[in-house]
Amino acid sequence: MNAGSLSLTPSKPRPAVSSPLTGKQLLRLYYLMIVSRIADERALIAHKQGRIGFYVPAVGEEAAEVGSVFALSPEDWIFPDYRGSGIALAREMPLKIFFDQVLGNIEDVLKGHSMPSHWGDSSLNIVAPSSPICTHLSHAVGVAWAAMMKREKMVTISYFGDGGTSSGEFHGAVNLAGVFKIPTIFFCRNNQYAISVPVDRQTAVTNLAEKASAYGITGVRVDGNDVLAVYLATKEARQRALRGDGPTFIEAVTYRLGPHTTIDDPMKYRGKTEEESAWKRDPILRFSEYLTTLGLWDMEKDQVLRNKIKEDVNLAITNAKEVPKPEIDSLFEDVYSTSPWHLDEQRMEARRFVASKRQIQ
Amino acid sequence: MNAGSLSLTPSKPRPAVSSPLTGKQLLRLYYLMIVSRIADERALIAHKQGRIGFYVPAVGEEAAEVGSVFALSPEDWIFPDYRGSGIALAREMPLKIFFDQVLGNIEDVLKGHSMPSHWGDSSLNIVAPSSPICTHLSHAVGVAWAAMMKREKMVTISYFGDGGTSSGEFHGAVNLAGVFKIPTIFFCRNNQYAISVPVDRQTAVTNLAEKASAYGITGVRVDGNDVLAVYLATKEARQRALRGDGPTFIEAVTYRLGPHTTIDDPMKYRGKTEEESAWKRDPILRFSEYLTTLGLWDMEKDQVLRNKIKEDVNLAITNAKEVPKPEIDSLFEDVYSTSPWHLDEQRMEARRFVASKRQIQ
Amino acid sequence: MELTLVQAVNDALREEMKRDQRVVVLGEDVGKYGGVFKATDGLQAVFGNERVIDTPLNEQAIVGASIGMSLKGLVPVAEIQFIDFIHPAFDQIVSELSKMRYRSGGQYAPHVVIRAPFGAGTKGGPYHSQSSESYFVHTAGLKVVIPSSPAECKGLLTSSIRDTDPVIFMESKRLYRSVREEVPEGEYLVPLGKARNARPGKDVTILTYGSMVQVSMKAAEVMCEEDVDVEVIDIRTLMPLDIETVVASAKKTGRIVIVHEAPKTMGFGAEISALLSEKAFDYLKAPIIRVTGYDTPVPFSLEDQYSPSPERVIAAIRNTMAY
Amino acid sequence: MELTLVQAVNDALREEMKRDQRVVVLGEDVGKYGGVFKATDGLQAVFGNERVIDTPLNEQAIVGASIGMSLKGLVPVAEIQFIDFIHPAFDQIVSELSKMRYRSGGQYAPHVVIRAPFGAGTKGGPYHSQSSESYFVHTAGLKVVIPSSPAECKGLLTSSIRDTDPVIFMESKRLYRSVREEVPEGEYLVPLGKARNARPGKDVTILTYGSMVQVSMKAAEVMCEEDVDVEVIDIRTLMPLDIETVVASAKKTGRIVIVHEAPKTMGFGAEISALLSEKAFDYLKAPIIRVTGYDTPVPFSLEDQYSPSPERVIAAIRNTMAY
Ligand SMILES: Cc1ncc(C[n+]2csc(CCOP(=O)(O)OP(=O)(O)O)c2C)c(N)n1
Ligand SMILES: Cc1ncc(C[n+]2csc(CCOP(=O)(O)OP(=O)(O)O)c2C)c(N)n1
Ligand SMILES: [Mg+2]
Ligand SMILES: [Mg+2]
Repeated sequence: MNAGSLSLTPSKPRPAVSSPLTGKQLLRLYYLMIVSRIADERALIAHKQGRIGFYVPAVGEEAAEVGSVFALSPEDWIFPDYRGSGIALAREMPLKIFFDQVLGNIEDVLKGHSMPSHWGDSSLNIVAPSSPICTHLSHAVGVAWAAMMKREKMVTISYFGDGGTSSGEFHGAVNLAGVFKIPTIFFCRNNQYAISVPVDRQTAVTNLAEKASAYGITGVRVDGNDVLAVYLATKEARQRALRGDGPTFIEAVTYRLGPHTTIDDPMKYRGKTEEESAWKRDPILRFSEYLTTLGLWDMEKDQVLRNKIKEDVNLAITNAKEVPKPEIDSLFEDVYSTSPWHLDEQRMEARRFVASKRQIQ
Repeated sequence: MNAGSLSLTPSKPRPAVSSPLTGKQLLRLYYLMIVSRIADERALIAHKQGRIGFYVPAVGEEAAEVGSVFALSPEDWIFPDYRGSGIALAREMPLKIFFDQVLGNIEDVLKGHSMPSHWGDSSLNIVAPSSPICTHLSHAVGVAWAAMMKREKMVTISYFGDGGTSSGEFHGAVNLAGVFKIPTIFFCRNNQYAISVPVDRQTAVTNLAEKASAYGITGVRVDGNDVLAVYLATKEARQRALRGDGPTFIEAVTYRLGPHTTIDDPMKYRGKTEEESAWKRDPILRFSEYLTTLGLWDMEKDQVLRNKIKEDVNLAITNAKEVPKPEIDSLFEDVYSTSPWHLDEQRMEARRFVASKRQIQ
Repeated sequence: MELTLVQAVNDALREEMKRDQRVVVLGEDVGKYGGVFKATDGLQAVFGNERVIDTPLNEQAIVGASIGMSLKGLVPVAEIQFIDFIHPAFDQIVSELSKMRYRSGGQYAPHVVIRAPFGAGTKGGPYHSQSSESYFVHTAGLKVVIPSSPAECKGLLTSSIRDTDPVIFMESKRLYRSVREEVPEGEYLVPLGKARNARPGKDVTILTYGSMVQVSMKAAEVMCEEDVDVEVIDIRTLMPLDIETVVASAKKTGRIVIVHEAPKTMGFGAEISALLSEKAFDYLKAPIIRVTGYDTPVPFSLEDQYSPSPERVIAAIRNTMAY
Repeated sequence: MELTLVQAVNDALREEMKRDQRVVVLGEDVGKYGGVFKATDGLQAVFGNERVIDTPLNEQAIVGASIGMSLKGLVPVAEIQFIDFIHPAFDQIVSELSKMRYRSGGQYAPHVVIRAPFGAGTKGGPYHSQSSESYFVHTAGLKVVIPSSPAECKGLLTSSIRDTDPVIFMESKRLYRSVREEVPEGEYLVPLGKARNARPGKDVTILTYGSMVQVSMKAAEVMCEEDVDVEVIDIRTLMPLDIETVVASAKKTGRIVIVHEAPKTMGFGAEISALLSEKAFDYLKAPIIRVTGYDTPVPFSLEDQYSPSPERVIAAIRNTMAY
C-alpha cells in the first residue's frame, strides 16, 4: 500500500519538476474545474432566488473530481454519487443536459424521475446514481467484472465520501473486488465531513487509505486539492486495473468548502475560521497559481474565461427553467419494461385528476 | 497491530516456559474441551440414528472456543453464533439445558422457538443467537457500550467465522466499536471455510487480523489450536477493553474438522488428505500431550474421563428426547410482550386443529 | 404551548430523557447538528454526548447497537435520517429486532424505538419520499405507529418509548412544519393500539393515518356541501390495529375509503380491506376503495401528482356513495 | 424426463446457460459445491468458474454485482442461499434493483434474476423457513414468481431469465425433493403473468401458489366427498398478477379461499382480497377467507402447526360454503 501523500503542485508555487500533461491539457483541466465551480456557484444563487429547488455543490472538490475523470478513457464507466457536478462536467456533459436534470424538466434524460444533482447519461457512460450511500460501488464492480469476462479493455470508477466508507455496501463491494481482482477504482473524496459528522467520528483510523489493507488491495492517499496528483494516482490505478493487478482504493484528501446541500448550514457544526483556512487550500486557486507560474495563464484570461462560462451557465439555467415539466404519463414509465394492467389503471386514474388542478388547500 | 502468531503449546511437545494457569485450571480447560468434543461427537451419532434433527458441531475448534471463554468473567456477556457448543459448555451450561435446546422440547429455555445449536441462556449471560451471519456483533457492541455508560466493569465478546468477516454487519459493528472505544472483543474462528468456500475466496487478505487496521483497533492473530495462546490473547483483549483502550479483533487460526452442519458433506469441496493433515493439529490431542509432558495427565485418566462424559452426554440426549414437545400455545408466545387480538384469534384457530391430528398425507 | 410536529418530537424526547435516565438518542447527525430536520435539536447540549450520540454512517450498526444497549437496560431511540435509508438495517430489523424476544423464549427482549421521517411532499425524489410501513407491519414482532398531528405525536412517541416492544415510529415530513397546534406540556401519553375518531360521521368511513388524515378531513369538509356525512378514523397504530374501532365504524356506515400515501399494492389498505371483508362482510354496501400512492417510485417532478389529494378522496367518496 | 423441483431448477439453468452466453450464475457455495440444495450442481464443471461463481459471504455485494454485470450485458442469476438471508441485500433490491430503470429514465435497466429457496417444512426454525414474498410484491419494479411443481418451475424460471425486468424467483424448499414429475426436455417456457387453473371447479375458488397448491389440491379432493366442487388457481406470478383469471374465477364461484404460508397480516392474501372486493364485490357470496401462516416467526418445534394444512383449508371451504 502506498499511503504516502502525493503532491505535484506544491502549495508554495514553483514550476513542477515535470508535468505529466501538455500545456493544452493543463488548460483543459483548469477549464473543467472552472466550469464545475461556476455551475455550482450559479446553481446556489439560483436556489437562493427560488429558481432551483435543490442542489448538491462540489465546491472545493473540483481537483478530486476533474483530475480523476481526466485520467479515464471515454469507454470507462463512471459511477458518481449525488455530489457529482465536477464529474459530469469533466465528462463533458453539456450544460443543457446538466441543468435539464437539475430542473427535472421534460427534456431531462432521466425524465424528471430522479432528484436534482443525480446526474447520469448513458451516452457518456455516467451511470445515474441513487441517493443511498455507496450502493453503486458493487455496480461498478459488476460492470468491470463483466468487461473483464468479455476481455474488454475498460475500467470502472465509483465515487463516494468519507462517510461512505462506514457503510456495509462499501465493505461488500471492495472485498468482492479484491477477491476477483476486478478492474475498478474506488474513489473516496475525503471532504472531512458526512453532513455534520467529522471524519474522526466516522472511523478510528486516521488514514482512510489504510482501509485498503483489510481487503488486500492497493490503497493510495493523495492530496485531493492537487489536480495533477489526483490525475496521476487515478491514471496509475487505471493501469493497475488493466494490467490485471486488481482494484485500487484512492483517498483524495480534500475539503467541502460549501454546504452539504442547499438545505444545510455548515455554521451549525464548524467554525468560520476552519472554513477560511480551508479556502486557502482552494484547489482552483492553487492550480491557477501553478499555471501562472508556468506562464500558461494570467488574471486577464481568467476573467474572460469566467465571464464566458457564467454567461453559458446562466443561460442554461434560464433555458432549463423554461422547458415544461414532464407529462403525467411519464410518472408511470420505466417501472417495468412494459406497463402491467395495474399501472395502466393507475395511469388512467391519474390522468383524470391532472386536468382538474388542485382546488383544496 | 500485533499480527504475529502467538504459540504457547508448541506442536512438538515440550514443557511450556511458563504456563499462565495453575495445574487445576489446565485440567479444567482440558475437561471443558473434552466435554465439547464428546457432546458434538455424540450429537452427530444421534443425528445419524435419527434421534436429533439437526446439529452444528465445533469439532476442531475447541481450543478457540474453550480457551477464549475461560479468559472471561461470568459477568461478561457472550454472543455466540450457531457454532457454539464449546462456548456454551465452557460457560458451564448444564448438559440438560444444552440438549433440551437441541431437541427443542418443552423444557428448552428457548421454548423450542429456535433452531438446534442456537444455544443461549440469560442466567449464563449467553445471548441466544439468530442464524444470519454476524448480526450479533453490533449487539455485543451495544451491550458493552451500555455497560461503559453505566461504569460497569465488564466486556462483551462475539464469535463468528472467517466468512463472517465479509458481511456488512461485521464492518458496521467493528467500525462503530473502534470510534467509541467500546470494551468488546470480536472473536473470529478462522476455520478455513465458509461452508464450501475457502478463506482465500472470501477475501484477498491472507491475514484476517489485518482487517483490524481498517478500523484503527488492535488486531491479534493467534494459533487457534493452542488453547493457552487463545486464553492469553483473550485475557489481554479483555484487559485492554477494561483499560479503555478499545476493542480487539482476534483471529484464531483453526480448522473445522467436521462437517459444516449435519447436512453437509465436506468431501464435496476438500480432500481426505487435507482433513487428515488437519487432524494432526487436533487441539485436544495437542493439549493432552502438553498436559502429559507436564505430568498432569495420562492415557488412563483420559479414558476414564471420556467414558464418564460419554455416559453423561448419552443420558442427557436420551432424557431430552423423552421430554415432550411444547404445547401449541407456545407458538404464539413472545412475539410481543402481551398478545394482541390477532394473535389471540390465531391461537384459538391453531388450538382447534392441533387436537385433530393430520389425516391427509 | 403551540408546537409543530417536529417540535413535538423534540419535546417528547426531552421529557422522556429527563424522566428516565435509560433513554438515549442515537443516529446520524442527531447530536451537535440536532438532526437534519432538527428533531433532536438542543438535546445534546442538555443531556451530553453520552446520551445523544452521533454515529458513523451505518444504519445496521445503529439499529444493532440499539438492540444491544436495550438488552443491558437502556432505552435507545434511534433516528434513521429518512425511512428510505432504513433498508441497510432491514436485516437487523427483520431478523433481530422483531424476532429476538421470540427466538430466546422471552429471555432477551429489545426495547427500542426507531424514529424515521417518511412520505412525499418535500420534493425529495425517489429516495427521500417513500412510505414503507407495509414492510414493518408485515414483520411480526414490531409495532408500527404513525402520528397525524403535533399533540398526537408527542403522546404517541412518549407511549412508544415506554412500550417494551420494538416500535417503528414514522413521522410524516409533510407535517413536520406545516401545522402547529396546542401540545400539552410535561408528561403526555396517547395509548398505542387505539384509533382516534377524528371526525364522526354516518355515511362513509375514511380509514387513514399520518398526513393523510388532514387530506381526508379536507375531503370530508367538502362533502358536507353534498350532504354526505363522512367519518374519519385516524388509525394511529397500524400494528397492533384497533380492530374494534375500525370494524364498528365500518358496520355503522357500510361504505369505506382507505387513504394512504404508500403504494397501493400490498399497502396497508390491502390488509384493512381484507380484515373488513372478513369481519364486516354483511354490512358493506359498496366495494372498499383504496386511495393511495401509485405503484411506482416517487418521481421528483411529478411528486404532487403522486400523493393522494383531497380531490382523489372526494372522487372515491362520491363513487362509494353512488354505488 | 422425470425431475424433482430442484432438478428442474438445475435443468432450466443449464439450458439457458447453453443457449445464452450472457447467463451467469453466482452466489454462496453455488460453484464447486453446487449449492446447499444442489440447485447448481455440476454447472461449474460444464460452464467454468467464470460463469458459475462462488462469492464471498455478502448478499448485498452479490445482488449489487449482479446489477452491474447486467448493465454491461450479462444476465446474472444470483442465488441467495435462503430467502431468510436476502435481507442484507434489501437495500440493493429496494433502492437499486427495483428503481434503477425508473430513476434513470429507462437508461439503465437491470436484467437480473434472484433465486432463493423459501418456506417452512424442513425444520429450519425462524431463519430457514420464512416466506417473504410480501416485501417484494410491495416493491414496485420487481416481478415475483413462485412455481408449484417441477415442470412449472422449469418453464417459469426460463421465462424469468429471459424477462428483461428484475425477477425474484422463490422456490419452495418443501417441494425441492418431495415431488417428481415429467418435465419437458430442452427449451420450455411458461409465460409470466398468467395464472394456471390447476383444478377447475364451480363452488369455491382457492387462490394459492407454491407448495400450497398441493395442500389445496388435497383439500379439494376431500371436498369432493362432500359434493363441493373446488377450483384451484395457481397464481404463479404474484407480480404482475393475472387479474383476469383471478376475477373470472371469483365471479364464477363467488366463494374465495386464499392459501399461503406467509404470515397473514399484509400477506399476499390481503392484496388479493382487497382486489376482489374492488373488482368482484357483487359476486361475492361469503367473506373471503385467508388460510395462512400465523403472525409469528416460524418456530422450530411447532413448525408443523405453523403452515396451512389440508385440514385448515377444508375448514375454510366448509365455512365459506356454510355462509
Ligand atoms: C444509507 C444512507 N444513509 C443516510 C443517508 C443520508 N445522507 C446523505 S449524504 C450523507 C453524508 C455522506 O457523507 P460522505 O459519505 O462523507 O459524503 P459527502 O456528502 O461528504 O460527499 C448522509 C448521512 C443516505 N443518503 N444513505
Ligand atoms: C446472511 C447470511 N448469509 C448466508 C447464510 C448461510 N450460511 C450459514 S453458515 C455460512 C458460512 C459461514 O462461514 P463462516 O463465517 O466461516 O463460519 P463457520 O460456519 O465456518 O463457522 C453460510 C453461508 C447465513 N446464515 N446468513
Ligand atoms: Mg464527506
Ligand atoms: Mg469458517
